[in-house]
Amino acid sequence: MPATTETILGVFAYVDTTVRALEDLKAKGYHDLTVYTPVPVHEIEEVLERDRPVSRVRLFTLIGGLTGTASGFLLTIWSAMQWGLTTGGKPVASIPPFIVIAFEMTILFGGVATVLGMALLGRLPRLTPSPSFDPRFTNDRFGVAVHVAPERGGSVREILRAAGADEVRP
Amino acid sequence: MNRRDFFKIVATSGASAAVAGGQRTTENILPLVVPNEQLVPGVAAWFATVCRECPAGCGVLARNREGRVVKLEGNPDHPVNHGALCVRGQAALQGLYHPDRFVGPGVPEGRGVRPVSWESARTQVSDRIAELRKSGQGRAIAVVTQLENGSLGALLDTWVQAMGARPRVTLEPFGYEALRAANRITFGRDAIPYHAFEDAEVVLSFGADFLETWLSNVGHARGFGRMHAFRDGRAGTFIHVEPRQSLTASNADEWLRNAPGTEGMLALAVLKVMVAEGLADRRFAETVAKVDVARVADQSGVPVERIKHVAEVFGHARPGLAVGGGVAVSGGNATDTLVAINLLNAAAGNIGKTVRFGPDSAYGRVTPYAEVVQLAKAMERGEIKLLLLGPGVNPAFTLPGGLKFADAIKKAGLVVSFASLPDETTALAGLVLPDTHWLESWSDYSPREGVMGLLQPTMSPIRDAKPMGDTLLAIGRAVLGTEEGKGPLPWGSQEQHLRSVWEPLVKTEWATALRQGGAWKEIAAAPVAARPVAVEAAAASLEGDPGGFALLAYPSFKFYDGRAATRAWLQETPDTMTQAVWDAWVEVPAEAAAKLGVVTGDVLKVASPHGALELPAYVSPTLHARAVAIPIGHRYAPYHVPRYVAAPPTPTNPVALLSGGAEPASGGAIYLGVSVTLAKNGGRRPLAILQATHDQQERELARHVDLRAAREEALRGRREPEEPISMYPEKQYPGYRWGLAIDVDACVGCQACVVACQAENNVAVVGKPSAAYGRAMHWIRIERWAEGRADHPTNLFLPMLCQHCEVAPCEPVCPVFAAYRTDEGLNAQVYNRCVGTRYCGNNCPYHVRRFNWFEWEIPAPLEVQLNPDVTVRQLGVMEKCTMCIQRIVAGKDGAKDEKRAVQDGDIRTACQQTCPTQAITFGNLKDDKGAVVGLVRSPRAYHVLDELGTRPSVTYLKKVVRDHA
Amino acid sequence: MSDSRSASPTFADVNRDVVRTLEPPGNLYFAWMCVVALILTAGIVAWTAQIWWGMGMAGKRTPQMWAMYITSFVFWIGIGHAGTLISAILYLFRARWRTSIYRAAEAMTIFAVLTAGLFPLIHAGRMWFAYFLLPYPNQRYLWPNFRSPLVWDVFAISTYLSISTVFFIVGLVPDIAALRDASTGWRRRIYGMLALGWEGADSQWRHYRRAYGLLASLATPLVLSVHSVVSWDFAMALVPGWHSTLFAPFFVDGAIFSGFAMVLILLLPMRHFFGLHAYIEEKHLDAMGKLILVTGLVLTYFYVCEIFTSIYSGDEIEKASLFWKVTKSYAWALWLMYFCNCISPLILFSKRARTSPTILYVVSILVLIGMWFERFNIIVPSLGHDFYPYTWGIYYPSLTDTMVVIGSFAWFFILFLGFIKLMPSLSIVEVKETLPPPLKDRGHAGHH
Amino acid sequence: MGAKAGVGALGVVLLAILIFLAVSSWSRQPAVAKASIQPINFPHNTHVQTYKIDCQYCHSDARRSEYAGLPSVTRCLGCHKITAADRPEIKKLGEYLARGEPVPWVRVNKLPEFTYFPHKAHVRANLKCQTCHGAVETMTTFGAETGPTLTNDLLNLVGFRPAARPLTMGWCVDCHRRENATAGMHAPLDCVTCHH
Repeated sequence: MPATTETILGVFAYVDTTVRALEDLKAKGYHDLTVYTPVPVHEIEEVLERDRPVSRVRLFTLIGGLTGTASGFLLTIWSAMQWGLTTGGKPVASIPPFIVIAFEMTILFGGVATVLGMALLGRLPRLTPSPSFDPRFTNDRFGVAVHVAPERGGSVREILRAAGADEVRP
Repeated sequence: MNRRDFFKIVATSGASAAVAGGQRTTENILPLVVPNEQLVPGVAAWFATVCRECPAGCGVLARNREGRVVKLEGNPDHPVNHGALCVRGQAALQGLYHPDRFVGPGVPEGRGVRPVSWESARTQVSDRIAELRKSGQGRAIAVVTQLENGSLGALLDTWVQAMGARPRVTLEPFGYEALRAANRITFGRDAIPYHAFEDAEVVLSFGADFLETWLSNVGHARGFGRMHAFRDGRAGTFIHVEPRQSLTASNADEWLRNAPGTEGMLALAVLKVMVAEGLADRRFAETVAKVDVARVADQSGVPVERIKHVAEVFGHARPGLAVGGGVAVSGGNATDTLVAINLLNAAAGNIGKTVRFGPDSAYGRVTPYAEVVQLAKAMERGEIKLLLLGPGVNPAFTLPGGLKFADAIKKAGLVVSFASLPDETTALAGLVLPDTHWLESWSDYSPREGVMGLLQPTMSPIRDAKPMGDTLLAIGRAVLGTEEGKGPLPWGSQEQHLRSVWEPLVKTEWATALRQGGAWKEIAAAPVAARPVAVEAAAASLEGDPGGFALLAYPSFKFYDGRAATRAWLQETPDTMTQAVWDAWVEVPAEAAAKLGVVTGDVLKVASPHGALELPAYVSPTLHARAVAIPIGHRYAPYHVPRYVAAPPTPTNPVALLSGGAEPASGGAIYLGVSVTLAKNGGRRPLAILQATHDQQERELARHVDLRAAREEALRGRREPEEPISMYPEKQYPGYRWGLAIDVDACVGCQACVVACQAENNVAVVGKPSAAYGRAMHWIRIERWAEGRADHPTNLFLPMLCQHCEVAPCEPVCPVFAAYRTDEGLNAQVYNRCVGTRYCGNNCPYHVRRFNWFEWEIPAPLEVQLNPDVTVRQLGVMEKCTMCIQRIVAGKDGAKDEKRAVQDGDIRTACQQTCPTQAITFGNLKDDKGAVVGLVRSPRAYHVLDELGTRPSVTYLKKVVRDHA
Repeated sequence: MSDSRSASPTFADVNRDVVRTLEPPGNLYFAWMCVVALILTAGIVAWTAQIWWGMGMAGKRTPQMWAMYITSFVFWIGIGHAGTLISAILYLFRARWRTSIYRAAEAMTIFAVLTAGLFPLIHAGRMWFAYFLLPYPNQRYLWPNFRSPLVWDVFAISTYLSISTVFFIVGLVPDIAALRDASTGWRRRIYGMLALGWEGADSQWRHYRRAYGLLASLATPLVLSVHSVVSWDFAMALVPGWHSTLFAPFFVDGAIFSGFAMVLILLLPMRHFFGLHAYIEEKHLDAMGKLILVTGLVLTYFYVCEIFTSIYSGDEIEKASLFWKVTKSYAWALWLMYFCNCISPLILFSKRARTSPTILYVVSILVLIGMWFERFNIIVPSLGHDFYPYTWGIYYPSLTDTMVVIGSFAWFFILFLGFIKLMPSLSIVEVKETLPPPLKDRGHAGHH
Repeated sequence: MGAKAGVGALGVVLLAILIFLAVSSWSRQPAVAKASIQPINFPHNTHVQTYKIDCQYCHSDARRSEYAGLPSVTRCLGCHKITAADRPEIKKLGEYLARGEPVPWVRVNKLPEFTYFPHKAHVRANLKCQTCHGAVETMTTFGAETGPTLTNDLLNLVGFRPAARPLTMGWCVDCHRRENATAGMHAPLDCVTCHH
């Protein structure tokens, strides 16, 4: 991480204190934040999502799904054409049964694309834990990491403590 | 180069490619040693010969591939069977390739022999003969063979004379002595005439099972088909009198169930009525003067009006034909009965028209049973020191138990058998000198006057066997101390003798005779006069418990006298009436069964004064209340393959219950002579019955139409095909479109097609347990559907095979396109592709698809018989009728060679080819002039389960039923 | 051990309790493992025999070309459905009570589908060519027949399996992260890998939540489609008793019905042995009891419809088939099914029954039996008495197919037993979500 | 440790299943034929190139039968009574004739199971033998790598399109399609033409 910024981490035990800290930080114009929570917390998200666009995962799903549909019909019809065998007096490219295949492939591709999307956007998997991460965050603690220029670190610490952080580091 | 060298081929490239299964790493391909103009590997060669499975002597063409016979077909040029064959003929191959065939000469041991060299074996016999002759005991040598009336017979008789042995006995369990005796009495001719069923308008049969075994069943079936099957508005009538509804009876338009042994009096009653009504020759009035129709009706259980009606119908026939035979006409009163029947024919003026003396049957030459009895007595007294038994005879099994022939054999010094398969008699023999199978032999046989059938080797022997003639000639010369070319036995071999007999006959036509399988000429009917002899036809008297049941021991159409029972194909061919396979049974009338508390499958002890049998019961609603019936000929399991074949646990031979007495008048064996008692022994032996029910529950699988209606429809002529309704565009057929038409009216249920298909398409044998559990593999089956009263049903025979539906339910459900519709209108099944999901099997409403539940075993050398043009299916694949795709391919290939399109008749499916009544027709549905289209457009045409909209390519024609008054 | 029975547990409690379930198991567990493994081996032996000697080893015949294998196949597919229903559909409906049970249910789904997936293989006459059903460019230039319901199955089931697995794994990631941070040594390393470096940062959560929601809404139509497709194996066929438009909803409902029964059968012992009463409370049992009751009633309705249509249609063959089923050889199976599926759930009308583990357990077992026989009754008797009287007959199970079917249960349970000791059978994150969030200033509780 | 054992048990069972599936299935996959040692070292090249003998002189059944057929021992000796009669390999021929045994040639061109290939039809369509059997005229020992292989399927699976191996279905179909498209032939593409 560039020397021009430092990361200050506040560890909280409660949701409301965490929220308070976030509100204050935002009010003071600190926007470069990372919040660690053991569970997604509605209140915290509310604060964070205010000035963010909706996740783009759904775009992946849509594209994946459509690809599935298309390839489903393509595969069935094309392969049926290969030999043009009649069964049960039905036409070679009989669409109704092929819909089933197309449907299943829509779901399959859609689902896989969604997960890929999530991994891509969520930067997963990550090999080394980020410096500000603390194991307690997957248990019962909440963390607020603020990335700021070194000279402004003091005030950030102030805010975090004021909001009721059990611990602020460095 | 001598003929045998032609066949010095082991196997040729590709022949093994057909056999599927595990992978072979290296595989050898073997060329001929000597090139052979007659055989091209991969191309079939055909050899004409004569079937010797029974004395009917049908003409046969043997299909030879790579030096091995793979299929038998009827010889179309042969005057007896005109191209058709019966089940036994079709299955003869399994006798040829039977796993238990003796490997060579030897002393019988278990199911095989302890080998000895031909020399020592021959010397053993010749020494014995020599010493007997020295001590002047030539008469102590007895020769017993099956009916051999050709050159072989002559050769044998010469030999017998040269040896000074007692006259040769030809042993045929069904000898028809009574027929001959009756003809002696009425016509003064000791012969069995030709019965021209084809020319009769009405056939009146007294127990003659002429569609099963009687005299010449294939010929008769063909004649019957021509006479009876509905053809452009005309159809003959068939009335049958028998206590039991046999296969023949169930083909009758009118079946009269009479008390056993009352056929004679019925015949006379009919004659009496005819005379009274002026329908018969007056000269015969006095012969029936004493007959009281009412009393006859009372004794026989056939009501007076029925008798009158029969007389009516028969009397008006121009001409009619009355025949008598079968078990019910072989009682103590057999001759009287047959005389009565002769009178009937004579009075109706059928002699010379439908009953023709002149072309007399070979059966006339059979040694009367009475002489067999004499022989048995002689053996009993120890007068026989050397007994020679030819192939095809099995006296220890086929002769009545009362005769105790088996015990007698034990007293007959040295017993030498020429049989090629172990049986009850070879077990008692001291020496076996295996004869070659008739498909490997030179011989000849004359089924009737004017027809000389010629047998030629159709392949080289697969075992170390020698023709009986050769062996006997060698022995004879050894005894006489003469060498070849000299003395009374100059011939080097049976073949030489045969040629010496035939040369003067055919002169330069030898090659032709070989090609067409013999020589024949028309023989005009000899004029005979009937003596109106008075005859007293009392009911047959029965020995044993008067309160018991008359035992009807009837020959099985599958096994004849039992000689065919070694064929696994036949064991697994359903008996059409009961649909039972593999095991024997005792047919019990429903009332009696109810009284005994017996259901089908319960074991019954059947006891007569001469023995007892334990057999599973088959409860029959149709059998006469005072009779029980047991088929003759069921024998040991054909060959021992673990999972498939289990020998019937107990003896199954009803003949063992018979007295062994001979009928005084004719000297014939008495088959209807004992009354038996039934007792439940508590055990169960479930029968393998393939058909779940004979009631088609108004589902109109097999349909019928009234004769009058059929006539009217026929007048309106062809029916134009209606446009099928479909959401989809119709499938186009660029080239041919194959189809089958099956005439339910013509089908007599003889099962020949089933075995023909099995032979042609390598259909596996599964054995009793699997068959009983719905795992039989037949591609075609003959179903029996019973309509009307349970105790007196009208039976419809429905040959059911893959319907090759245009809208096939089996196709779209197959996940891998293993089942699909070809551009020639076949419903194809691609074995390679089949994964075995069996979805198609579920979805086929006809259930004609067969699944390979196991790798069915084909014990060596039976695999040699496999048709190289048809894949042997691996375990786990679905199979079914292909409409003989291999024949279609061949047919198209042949046509291509001639640069023309396939024509009607080029291609014939195996089932069609062998059908005696020509009920099945294959052809191109797009060829408007073709035979099949004519039938498909017939007013009688219908499709099975057509309400399902499967649109089959197999069309059925309704049975035409006569409206009984 | 856990004092959190009385008060609602804290976040820390949750972690502790879940981690506790993964402690080295006791002898009882191994006893079970061994028993199950033994039965499984027997099943495998039977299968080997069948491959070696042929399908004939299993008691199938003409016309019952299908029997216990397809029965069990449909049965297991059905079991799977409850899991997806709980994890996806209830998630979309925001049914909070699902949280404590959905993880186990989801695992059950996957294992059930894995079991079901074996049967088409077991059942194929030449399973060594089963790959013919897969569409891939091969040197024969051949493709499967996409018109065949069996190929639909291949697609439906493989899709179902992959989607539920994905869904399952996504759900696991944060929990595994929690385990990682709670454990040490080799476990920590393994969990570390599986957790994909999850940290619970807001940037991860926002995409995670969205993705999870989307997956749920994909899984919902999927789960409905899968059993419809399976039902079409029969509905698309001609066989009387199969050829019915009713089948899709009929099967889906039956699937959920049996699925919930299986969930209970798995959860109740878990709850008991792991002492999870704090998380799997009476309200959960009650809710599931209600669902079983409802689906059971719906099923009853379908049965009535089935009978009604086959009589009302006037199709003689259809009628004959029904009459035969109800009165003849297989009647016992039919009536057993009616009892288990229609009568036995009725007891769940009483709240007491719904909250009593014992009763629930018994009912569940009955339901499973009933539902297995439902499929049996659809397949075997229908085939045994269809269009063609010539072939009518009875199917008798053989030792082989019986052993294989029993083995399939062992296979399922061995997978599940393994799972509960290696993975959090309770969703840490979602359980926490349902707990009141830790607040310093109680006064402000739920201020939004 | 318990968990470990649990994992162990599970692993073992899974492995067992996989192995058994693999073995039982593989044992039944179609065979692959290999070039192998012949009883007599027969050089096609000398016969075809040096002596310009037509294929159908020896394989004389090809034009009239499903099988191409092999020359009878006497036909071989027809020439070899005189020609090169002293060579050891040729001497073997005489011995076979003397013993009245056919020469046990080892099959090289092996079609997959359940398949029929009529030489006749292909000869009738004026097909050169080399089209299917390779450049026989150059072969000292006749060899061919034929039959389907798993590797080919796998290559296909991952998107490569390896040339179809000789005597596999794809290979036949390729030719039939090509001939129909280019040479205006009517080579059948119906499954049952070869599979019945």
